[in-house]
Amino acid sequence: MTLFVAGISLILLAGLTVAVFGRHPSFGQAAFRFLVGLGCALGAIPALAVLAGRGASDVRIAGAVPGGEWVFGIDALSAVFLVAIFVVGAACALYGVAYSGHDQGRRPVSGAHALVALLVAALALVVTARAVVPFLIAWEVMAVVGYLTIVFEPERAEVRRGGLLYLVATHTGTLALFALFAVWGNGAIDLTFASLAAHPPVSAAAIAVVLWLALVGFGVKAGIVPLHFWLPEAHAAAPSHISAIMSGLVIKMGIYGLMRVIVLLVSPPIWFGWVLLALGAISGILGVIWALAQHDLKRLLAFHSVENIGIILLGLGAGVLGVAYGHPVMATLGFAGAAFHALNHALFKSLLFLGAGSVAHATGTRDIERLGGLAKRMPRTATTFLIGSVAIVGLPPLNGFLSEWLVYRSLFQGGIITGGARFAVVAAVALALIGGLALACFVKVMAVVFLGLPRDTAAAEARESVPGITRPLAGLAGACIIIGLLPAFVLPSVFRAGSLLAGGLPPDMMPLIAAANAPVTAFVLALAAGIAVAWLVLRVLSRGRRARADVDTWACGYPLPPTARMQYTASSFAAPLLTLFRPLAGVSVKRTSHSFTTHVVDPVLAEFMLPGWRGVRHVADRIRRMQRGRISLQLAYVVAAVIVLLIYLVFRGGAT
Amino acid sequence: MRLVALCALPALAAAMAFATSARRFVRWRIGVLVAVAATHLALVATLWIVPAAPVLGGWLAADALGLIVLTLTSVLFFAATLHAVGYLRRERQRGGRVFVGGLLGFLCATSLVALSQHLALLWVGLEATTFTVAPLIFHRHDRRSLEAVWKYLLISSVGIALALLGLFFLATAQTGVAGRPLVLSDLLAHARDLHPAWLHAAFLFLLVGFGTKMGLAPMHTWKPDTYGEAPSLVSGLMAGALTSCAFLGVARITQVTMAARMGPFVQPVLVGFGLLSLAVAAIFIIGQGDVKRLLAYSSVEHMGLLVLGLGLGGIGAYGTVLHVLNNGLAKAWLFLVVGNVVLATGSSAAAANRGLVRTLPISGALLVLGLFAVTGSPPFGLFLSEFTILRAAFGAGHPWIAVLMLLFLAIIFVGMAVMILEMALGEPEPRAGHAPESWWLLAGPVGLAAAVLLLGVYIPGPLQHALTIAATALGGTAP
Amino acid sequence: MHTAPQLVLLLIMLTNFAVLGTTRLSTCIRAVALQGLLLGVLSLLLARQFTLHAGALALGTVAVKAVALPWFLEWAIREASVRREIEPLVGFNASLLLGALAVALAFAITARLPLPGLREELLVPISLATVIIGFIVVTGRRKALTQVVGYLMLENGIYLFGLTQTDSMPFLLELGVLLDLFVVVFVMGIVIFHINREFDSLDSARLEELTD
Amino acid sequence: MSGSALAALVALLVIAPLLPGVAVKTKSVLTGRRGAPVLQLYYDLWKLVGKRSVYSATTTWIFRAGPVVMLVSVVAAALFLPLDGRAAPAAFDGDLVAFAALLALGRFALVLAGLDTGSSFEGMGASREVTFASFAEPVLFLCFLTLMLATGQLSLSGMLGVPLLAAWPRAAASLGLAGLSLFVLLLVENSRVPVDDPATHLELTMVHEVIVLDHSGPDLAIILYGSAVKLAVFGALVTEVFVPRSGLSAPASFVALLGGLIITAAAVGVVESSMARLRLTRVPQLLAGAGALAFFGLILLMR
Repeated sequence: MTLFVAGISLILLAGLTVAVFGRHPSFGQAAFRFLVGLGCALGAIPALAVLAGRGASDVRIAGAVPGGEWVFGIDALSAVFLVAIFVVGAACALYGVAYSGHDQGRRPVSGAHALVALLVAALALVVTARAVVPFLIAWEVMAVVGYLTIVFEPERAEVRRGGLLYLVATHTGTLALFALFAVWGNGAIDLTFASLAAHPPVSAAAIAVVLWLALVGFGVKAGIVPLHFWLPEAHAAAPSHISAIMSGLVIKMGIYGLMRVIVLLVSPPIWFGWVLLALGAISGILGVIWALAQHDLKRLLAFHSVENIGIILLGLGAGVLGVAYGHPVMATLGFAGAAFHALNHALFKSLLFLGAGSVAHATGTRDIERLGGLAKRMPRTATTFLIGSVAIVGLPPLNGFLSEWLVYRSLFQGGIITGGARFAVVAAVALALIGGLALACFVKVMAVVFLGLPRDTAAAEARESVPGITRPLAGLAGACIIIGLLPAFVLPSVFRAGSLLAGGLPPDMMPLIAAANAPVTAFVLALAAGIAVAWLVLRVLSRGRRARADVDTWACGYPLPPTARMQYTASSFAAPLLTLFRPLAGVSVKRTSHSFTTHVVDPVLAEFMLPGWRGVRHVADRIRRMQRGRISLQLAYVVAAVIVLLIYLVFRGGAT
Repeated sequence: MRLVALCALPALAAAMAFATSARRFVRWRIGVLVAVAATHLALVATLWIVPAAPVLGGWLAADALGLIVLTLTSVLFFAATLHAVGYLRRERQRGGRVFVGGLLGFLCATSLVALSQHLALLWVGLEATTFTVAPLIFHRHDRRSLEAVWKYLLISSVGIALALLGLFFLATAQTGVAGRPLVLSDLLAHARDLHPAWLHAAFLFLLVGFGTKMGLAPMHTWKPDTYGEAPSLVSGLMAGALTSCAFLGVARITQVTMAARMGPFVQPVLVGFGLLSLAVAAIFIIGQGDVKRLLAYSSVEHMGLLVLGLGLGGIGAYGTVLHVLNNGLAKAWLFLVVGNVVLATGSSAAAANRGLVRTLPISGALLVLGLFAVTGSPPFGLFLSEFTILRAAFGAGHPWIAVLMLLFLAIIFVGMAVMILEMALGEPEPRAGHAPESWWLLAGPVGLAAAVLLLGVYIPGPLQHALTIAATALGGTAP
Repeated sequence: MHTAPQLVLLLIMLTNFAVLGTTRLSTCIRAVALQGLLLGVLSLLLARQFTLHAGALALGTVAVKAVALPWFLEWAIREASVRREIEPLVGFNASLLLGALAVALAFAITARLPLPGLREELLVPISLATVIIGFIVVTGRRKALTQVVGYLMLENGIYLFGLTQTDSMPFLLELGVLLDLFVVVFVMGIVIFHINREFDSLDSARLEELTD
Repeated sequence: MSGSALAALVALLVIAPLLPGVAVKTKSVLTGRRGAPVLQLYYDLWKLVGKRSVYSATTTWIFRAGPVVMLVSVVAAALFLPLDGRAAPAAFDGDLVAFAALLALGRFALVLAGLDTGSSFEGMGASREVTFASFAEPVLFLCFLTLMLATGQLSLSGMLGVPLLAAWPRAAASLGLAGLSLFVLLLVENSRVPVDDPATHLELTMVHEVIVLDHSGPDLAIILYGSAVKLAVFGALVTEVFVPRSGLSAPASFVALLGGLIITAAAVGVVESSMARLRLTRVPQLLAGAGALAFFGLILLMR
């Protein structure tokens, strides 16, 4: 744990130095890069140790505030998230230094770097806090610093609006968490997680209240469908490295929270499993449909975060059902799949967001309808974005496939055992649909942004980003490939986290589960080798005849070569799919005699949240008209109060 | 002896300030103000180290609750005086003779309230605060501040009259009971055999009377006008110190009723007032146009929380006493920051102050942090007290109260966030000059902000001890 | 209605209704002055034995409530050239009806609040009635001056109630009188003067600029 | 990786191009024409390998890598099927996910390669291919789930291998429905008649053919061979469901599989000659129908 504390203090020190040396950024940023890198490395060591099986001691600080002592510790669950936090955190911090370099003139950039460092430290503390008060403090610091990093360019109205939506959503979520820990802490001696676990709510009603509060409180942060409305707005507003941290790490804290509640609650009820499964399927399917409808690159990726959270919830739901119905193998597989997908999603989602940032940085726009043909001009960004896309769609050689495979296995495990959990198998069909739609979406993004002809001058003159930006991209892509090709190293530690969540596994189960993992390692390596060999063979075969590469694309004999305008655009590509999901997709089509425009809106935000808030405003305005400022009216209120109390005195007062 | 000095010193200084002529002694008068504030703070500090014995035959004593309110008042007054130095230097109106005199009178009155063990003495102290603050509110001498002071006086006087009637009821409840009339210690000793019906009536009238001074809904209507029109420095003092002293009055009578085992009668009333105040604050904060009026309604909200915590009992009492401290510090911090903003841009309307983060960087940052503090975000102290009150609500078996409370807190957060963030981050008007933020104006808010942040993370030993005693006195327990 | 104190109490009740019913500002002020006088007389009647303190208290009350304050209010009317009639927010007969209701409520409350050893059982209900009627006048009238009169009646009601405690709480009544002195003379008087200079009328309805 | 399994796989890869020929021959015979020789595809492949590839200027390395990845993924998918009736060359818990993911990988590579050329025809084909695929994948999983619940096995080699014979008497109805859905999937995945007309020349109506419009020479050969293998793989799937061969010896069961493949190809030919191409918007309804059948089968097993 001392290494962890050293790591955190180094990261905070990095934030401090870059803020202090604001005036001469060259030294400040260099020190920042070094300290953040070192801090993240040091912090990751104890996490990796715990994942490898060696335990880590707790750090206890005497509680000077009501609520018992402050405890920090790392167990298998925290370790998985810590690894994600430090890897992605370091990548985004370094990316941020290079990315906001060009903003140097317009606004003080050093403050933003310091906030990023503070955000990473707060994330690490959220995951290791083992008592309610430090957990909530770290949670809110993360939320507030998150807001401050989002409004990096406050002069733009949409940035302020996105930031405000984010802040309001997280704060209401935090209030739900206050209620959660207040209800749960009722019976406990003090507010450490250990005593909460020792005194769980007993009656079914109390458990239901706790779980629903957890779902709302953590659901808002994770972006589960009805509560996801802030996510696309905040991501579109934030600079790319902040969106990467937000999507990669901050929304994972919602998932971590749900997992921590499951660990503390030891035996969650059956209905909770079905609710998680249902929410996962809804979030997944709606998330990917809305993503298909988007034109803004960052909004598209944000909706994909909602989809992947849906997949993680499917894993969680399967795990909870396993525990509730008493199938430890199903439980461990489900929780391991959820934790592994959270880690993987942190990696490839931040890779995609950083890639999107590099594209936005080079072309100055996020609207994919005006991009195209960037693969030739930005080869490194294109390749890493392709790796990220293959990973997020869950295609074999990379890490996305492995975590989805674990979730599938957990659902299949539920299927073949007789008993209530059999119906969980239907969720596997939902997961398949999500996979199919995700493939459609990312083919669209890859093709429209990187392939074909540039649709606008901005895309035509784009140049590859500075190494400071592409190096983190390469690092994250490398991480995805390594985890994808060498699962043997990662699966045991992920199963350790899964078994912790499943309430400890009987000893003989672990080798059985691990045994099934060995062949998959072989399969993935074989596939990669197969592709490489085939590529070489084809290269050798066609070496003899030099291929002609200067001809125009075949346009069925039409004399003129196809121009950029003839290419499929993002909305035309997704149109067939969206017409099938017409009511859900949130695409409003405006047809006039001479124009045809589609406008994409987030249905939950547009039809529920904003009208709801306008309704509250309307009621408040009507009541406020009472305070017209006339003195006799105001005195009448005082008199009314006295009269009411007198009546209360007459009825309730008397002899008691 | 120190207790008498605490009250006498400011009174003396106030008299001197009034005596000297308006024009010539300006710099000397500000010096006296700061000196008195400093010595007052030092004296209070010694009270913490070496507790003082009751004096004047038990009429003045520093018990746990009184000491906490006294410390809060003294700290706020010191911060306000630092701010006043900068303020008076900019607002060179009529030499500030009335201003400084009023402030010192205010300090004397609030010290008297905090230390008095005799309820009538407490009533006189509160009455004195009304009159010392009236000229301060009227500082700008324009039509709007005239209307504000007129309404403040009329409603406060009606409230104080009701409190006097309540005192009479309390005295009648004590007829034929041993102990000196209206002295707190005797009341508590013989609480069980006080006449129940009269004690009920006394509690109700004292609650409405002191509630009017606190600004509980529905007696809160003077608050937005007064805080809106008075100089921010004065609004800060009123929102922080005056409301806490008024709450002290409510706390004293609650102590008596709790000692007389009248919980079932008293608590529903307190909870009712608390929830009503939260509701009124929530309704009036949405779509608010003026930042000072916004903070006034936030003060109504926190007064509601104080009374709600008291009404819930159990650890709620501890939460309430802690919240008195936190709320006082946070309110003063925000009002002083808004004072800087108004000094720089000349108007407290939200539309006029945009892009504060760039025109007044430190004040802008403090304003945004203040928003998070006042709405109860964790690193700050207010989270702890509100969280304790929430636990009390669930503990007392009233989940619906907690749900209502959270609902109102959420609406209030949205209302405040929309306005303050729009002010802090909006597009600044081209004409907004970059007035340099003088260190005098910033010392107060920065110090208070540090205190609120400290209280969120660490409560010093003696303070924790005092909080526990106060909570048990109010019929609750420490968490 | 045989004992003198009860007669005085009834007269006080009459003055209450007079204030409620009158349309002229000057009769209003004279009624309150009369009420102050009656209070002084009552405090003498109720004192068990004539002590220096009781005499001084009665004299002080009469001096302040019956003479000084009404003179000051008259001066304010002349100074601020205020129009003489009262513009009520709540109609005159409505006020009288409310006054009657107030008396009923006062008697209901006194029934619930038995006071042991009280010599004059009419004292408590009448004082509560005066307080509530004072409220009605304060909230029911438009002109600032009439609100001050209403406030004075409120004070007289509280002073009346104070008489029940003369033996155990000698100095408490002085507090009440002191309050009157402060509230009316120092503060409302000056403010009324300013209002008239700024708004050239004492109509408090004009003071409505501060709204949300 | 027993010897017989490897031999069966190689044999499958060899006779794969035969199946499209059989389908075309059946269709032309039924419609009164002589039709192209059954070995036509072999000749085409031989011709194409000899030619030189022509790449458009707008394409990147993705265009060249597309066909290779598609072929490798389809062959890897074939690894998971128990062709010799005993056990599949590769098998692990939940390898049906790998099977589906491999098909998806092949589709991903092919579609991206098509879109790389930047022509509207490839865009049209890609958009349709991806739309149908996102509906086909859930139906594929429904069929696999039916098999899994019927046999209680977690890997394809278990589901389609020895235990399937024992499962038939118990779950005949469900397995029948699953087989039918798999046949519909075969038609969709390999873009045969009801979904797409392989013999058409009108790009606006094409789905699969138009994606590979710009490929030439060896690349086109690899793609044609890959889609032939894919047809063989789906044919094998359908036959292994309907014809459980655990009783027969290794060579005998492979001969049975060959017979089944031929019959399936003929069935495709029959369907092609008897139906016209569906409107593009009706294809998802066809898939939904197939999905409903499979789901009904699954429910039968789950009660």
